[in-house]
Amino acid sequence: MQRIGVFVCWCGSNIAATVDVDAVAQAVKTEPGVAFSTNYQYMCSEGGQAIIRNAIAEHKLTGIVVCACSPRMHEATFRKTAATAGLNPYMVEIANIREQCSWIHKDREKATVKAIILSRAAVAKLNLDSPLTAGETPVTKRALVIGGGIAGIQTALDIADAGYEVDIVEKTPTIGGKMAMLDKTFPTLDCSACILTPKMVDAAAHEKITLYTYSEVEKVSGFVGNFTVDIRKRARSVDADRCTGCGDCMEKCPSKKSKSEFNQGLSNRSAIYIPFAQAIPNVPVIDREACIKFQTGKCGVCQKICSAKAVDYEQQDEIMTRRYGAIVAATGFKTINLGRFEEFQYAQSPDVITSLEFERLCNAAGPTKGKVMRLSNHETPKTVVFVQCVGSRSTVECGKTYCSKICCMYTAKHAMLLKEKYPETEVYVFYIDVRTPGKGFDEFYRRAAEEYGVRYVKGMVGKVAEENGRLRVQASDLIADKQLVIEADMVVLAAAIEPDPSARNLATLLTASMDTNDFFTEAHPKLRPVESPTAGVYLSGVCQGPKDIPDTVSQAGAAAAKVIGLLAKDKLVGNPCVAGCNEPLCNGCSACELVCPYGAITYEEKTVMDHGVREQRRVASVNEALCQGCGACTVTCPSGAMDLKGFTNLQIMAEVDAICR
Amino acid sequence: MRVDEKTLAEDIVRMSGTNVKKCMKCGKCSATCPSFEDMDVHPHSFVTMAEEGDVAGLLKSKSLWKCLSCFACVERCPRGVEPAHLIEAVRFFALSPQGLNKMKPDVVPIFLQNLEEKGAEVPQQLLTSAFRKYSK
Amino acid sequence: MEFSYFPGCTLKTKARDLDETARLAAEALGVTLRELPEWQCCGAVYPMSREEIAVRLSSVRALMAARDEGRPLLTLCSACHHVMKRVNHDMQTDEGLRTKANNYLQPDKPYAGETRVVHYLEMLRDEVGFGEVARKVTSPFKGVKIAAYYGCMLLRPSAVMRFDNPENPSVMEDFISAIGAAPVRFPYRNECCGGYVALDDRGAARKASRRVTRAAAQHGAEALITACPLCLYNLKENGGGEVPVHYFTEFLAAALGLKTLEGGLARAS
Amino acid sequence: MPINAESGEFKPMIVAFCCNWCSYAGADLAGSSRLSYPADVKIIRVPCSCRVNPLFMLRAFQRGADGVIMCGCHPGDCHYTSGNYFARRRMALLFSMLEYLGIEKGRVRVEWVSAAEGQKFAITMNQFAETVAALGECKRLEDLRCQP
Repeated sequence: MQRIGVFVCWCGSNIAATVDVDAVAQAVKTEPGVAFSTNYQYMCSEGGQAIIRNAIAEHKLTGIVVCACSPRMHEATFRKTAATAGLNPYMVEIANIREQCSWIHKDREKATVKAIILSRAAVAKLNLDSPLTAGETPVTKRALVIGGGIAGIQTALDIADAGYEVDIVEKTPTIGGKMAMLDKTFPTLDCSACILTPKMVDAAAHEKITLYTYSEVEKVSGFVGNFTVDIRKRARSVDADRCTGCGDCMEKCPSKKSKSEFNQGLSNRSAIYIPFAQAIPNVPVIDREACIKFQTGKCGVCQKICSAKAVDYEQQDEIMTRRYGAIVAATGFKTINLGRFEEFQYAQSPDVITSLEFERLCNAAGPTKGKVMRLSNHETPKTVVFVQCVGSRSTVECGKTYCSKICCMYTAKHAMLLKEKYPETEVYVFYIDVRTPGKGFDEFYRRAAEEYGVRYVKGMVGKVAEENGRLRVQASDLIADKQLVIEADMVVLAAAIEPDPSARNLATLLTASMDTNDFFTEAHPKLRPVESPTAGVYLSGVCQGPKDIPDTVSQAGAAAAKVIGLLAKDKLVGNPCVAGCNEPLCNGCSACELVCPYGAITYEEKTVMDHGVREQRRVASVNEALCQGCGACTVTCPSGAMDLKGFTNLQIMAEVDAICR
Repeated sequence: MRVDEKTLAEDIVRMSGTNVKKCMKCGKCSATCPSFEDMDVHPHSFVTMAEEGDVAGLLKSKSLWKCLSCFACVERCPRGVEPAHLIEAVRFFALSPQGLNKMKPDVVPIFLQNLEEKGAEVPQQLLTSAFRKYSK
Repeated sequence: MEFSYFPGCTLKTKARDLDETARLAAEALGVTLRELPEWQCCGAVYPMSREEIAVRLSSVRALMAARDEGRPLLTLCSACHHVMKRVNHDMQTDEGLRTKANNYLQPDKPYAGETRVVHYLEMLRDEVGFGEVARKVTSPFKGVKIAAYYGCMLLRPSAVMRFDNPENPSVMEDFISAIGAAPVRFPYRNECCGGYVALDDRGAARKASRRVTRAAAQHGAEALITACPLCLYNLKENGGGEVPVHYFTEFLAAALGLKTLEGGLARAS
Repeated sequence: MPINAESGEFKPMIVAFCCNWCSYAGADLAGSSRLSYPADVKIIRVPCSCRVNPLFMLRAFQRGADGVIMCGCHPGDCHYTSGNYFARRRMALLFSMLEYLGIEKGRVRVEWVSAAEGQKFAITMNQFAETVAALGECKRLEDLRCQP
């Protein structure tokens, strides 16, 4: 039997003016378990807390009910008070007689009756309370960042600068991601490589950062603070320690017909290759699909000419197991497949290109050395049409319902760069809406229209047709209510962006949730935007939703701050109000495992005593470090084995009973 | 013409099975329409007018008879609005009252005569579709 | 391989070539076409407004007859194919229409879109296979540049027709390759020829069809093939004679050595 | 349930389950904004609407409640991402069963109230109390096992 103390607060006149506090204190005296009750002007004040502490000692109380303001206000205060008096802090219940009683009622009699009922419910609940202790788990002080684009690099640098070890796992042979492919960046038009490559070098040189390129995450187990991850380091076929990066092998490689991924397929590369000159690490990799040695067994030129003896055809994939305290997903994006948007003739005409391809054409280090040319005849285009929203904001099967966010701005940039290089070019931009919410963004777009003479037309392009070697672009001008026909030399499509396909598998490995578009979901869309609902998993960059570079870098830093906050702790103190399984009742059905949004429930084979019989059974087990205490499992459980500490079935029923008495 | 334009507009939209509210005014329907130049009311305006209940404007528009039912607007609309279906529904209402037929039965032989004098092999399909559309 | 066959009205009159060559070729390819014992015109135009029920009924009858014969329903004319596939889709998905149609027809067994509607080209691609077609070709059209004109009705709306990629189709080009010729891809192969208004608005029909024939000629086509009698009529009549127009089945029958191509090919050589 | 002896006025007994993150906070906001609603409404705090077991509602009706309402975060805003979706489905089933048992639809309700919607909370409670009052006393579900 509990010995309960009830403390009714006046809150000055806030409560006492409407509720007869003395009557409340008197009324609850007769409730089961109540050993003491009193009232006081301000329970939260030092004086009030002293009354509580003294009463706990004097009356040997096992729990306290404070009838006062909302628990959202002072529950934590009174828990501390109880703890200082030697009580378990979870042996405290609050009856909210201010916000939910005195403040909303005028009739003193009615309010007093209601306050008594609310207090009685709190007492009923407390009678079933048991001391709770929050679990503690140690933290592995090392972070894993998955994805080596600007998002991953920035997150890793920020974590490393705070003094923690970070590993970056990147699936391609180099870090740098999409930003490395860009020419200039909006709205300042500074060169992308000039601002990115120093960061890549920093990341590679940082003593706290380890890079695993050409590698993928294969298995994840554990939970916040204690993840164990298997990383597959794919065989490069080149010994990175020996390679000097001289590039002789690439030059001599006879297989030179593979499409360069880095140049969006606009140029060819050899089978042994470094994606681009500033790649990090500056170590080639052999594309075994394209390599003559691997396909036919005859060749071996690269091995013969390598003076460092670095080429190793026998190299095998390597699986490494590492432990981490936190994991950051930074898997980035790709542009959508345009196979179903052939009204723009993308697959049929070489002069119809995507914006990312245009980016490579513009880039001085690109396949045309920065010369913008028609790929059909290598001439400089005289008329260029940019089409916005290709696949974005579309509810049909092949499109994406969301706005890709970056296209309006990069198109303004492309139009300007083009006008800068070739002032005589006629440039059209067909748009549905021009969206420029960002610092200096609208000014940037207006500059394209006003100073560079880019022709912005509100309307969509309906059909592109190749005619007499040029592109006949049929489009709407909605403001003039006209159908325009433009003889263009080049059409640039702002293809929608979508999450990198590798994200789907990663989400499964991490038990992190995704939305219908395969973007990672955040723990809270407003208040916890860089955390995944899975504790210890954080989100950086476009894998969470479309973002430009400034947004990505901010979010990368925010994710790093969250990781640092976690790694700075020696121990994680959990929420003690977590689910628990009453093993003899569990029938092993897995229903709870399926509803748990945090992957906190697993099943284990255990020896269970059931009515004196010892049995081997499959029963649910809750990982208290992962459980957030929502209670979804408790209601789903058909046998009533799952219950939630602090909000048990019996406690809530007792409250119902006390209210409906 | 019916008095209650609002009800009629709703009937037209319902019959067409389209959701005009999904239109985001991108104009791709008008951009893709092969008959744009011959139309007075263009496909995107058709959608807006139906949304606003401008039935009179729809019923008397020339565009009604210029639409080739090629479904290019239906196929390419990024929002699945189906302007061609809307036009067809308006046609239905334009034809249903007696005496408003686009084409009178007695003009058809003249059309045919004109064509056949030149030795044209007019397929049945053309006649059927013409009658199906232009007379009720 | 057996199919119930719905020729449609035009194939019995003005488009006899299409019907005849298609039947000859099918037989040579081991495909049996069983013409439905009784069929009515499909209506030629799909009734887009949802409440028109009567004009859907003749199509439902044909579809139902094929179901009762236990065979897929094969069509050839683009218009028939379009109407059949869409009405069938309505019967599968629109409960209101399904109920009304069944109430009206009072069949022994209500119809709910069970029949599979197959176009002759789909049959060549999916059932016979173009590899098999190529093997059976005896007089290939070596080096002949042929452009395919798809038109509107086979492809759109793609969500219902599921015929081919609506913007970049390939079934007819694959057919052209199978008979040994060189396919010419041109951008207007899936744009409208204006056939629909050819009777009363010749100006519009001419404009639309010229755009098609001119583009085909510009891309070097020596012949244009189609599956649709209305497109054929219109492209011939209003296309300005830029390029000869044939049914694809005429080429098929000729390549299989069954019937020479009417008019032959006016080749420059 | 009790009928006021003096006025003869019927005072319904109403139990409200509120999730800690949105609706309970919304109720607090209604309080701090001094927006009144009938004292007949008594709130039970739960971590999430998905913690509300249909049995709790049945228990309330067994013990003489005249109306039971459950409030949670708006769809998509759940603190635990998906709890309110579970709750919504469960309640849909429960409510149809209650109707089957003869408990009027108006006696149960689900409402999404965010932490910012103090006003909505008050309006909802006023409306609900009015509806329940109009339906009168609820026939009591009895647990026969508890009969002597």
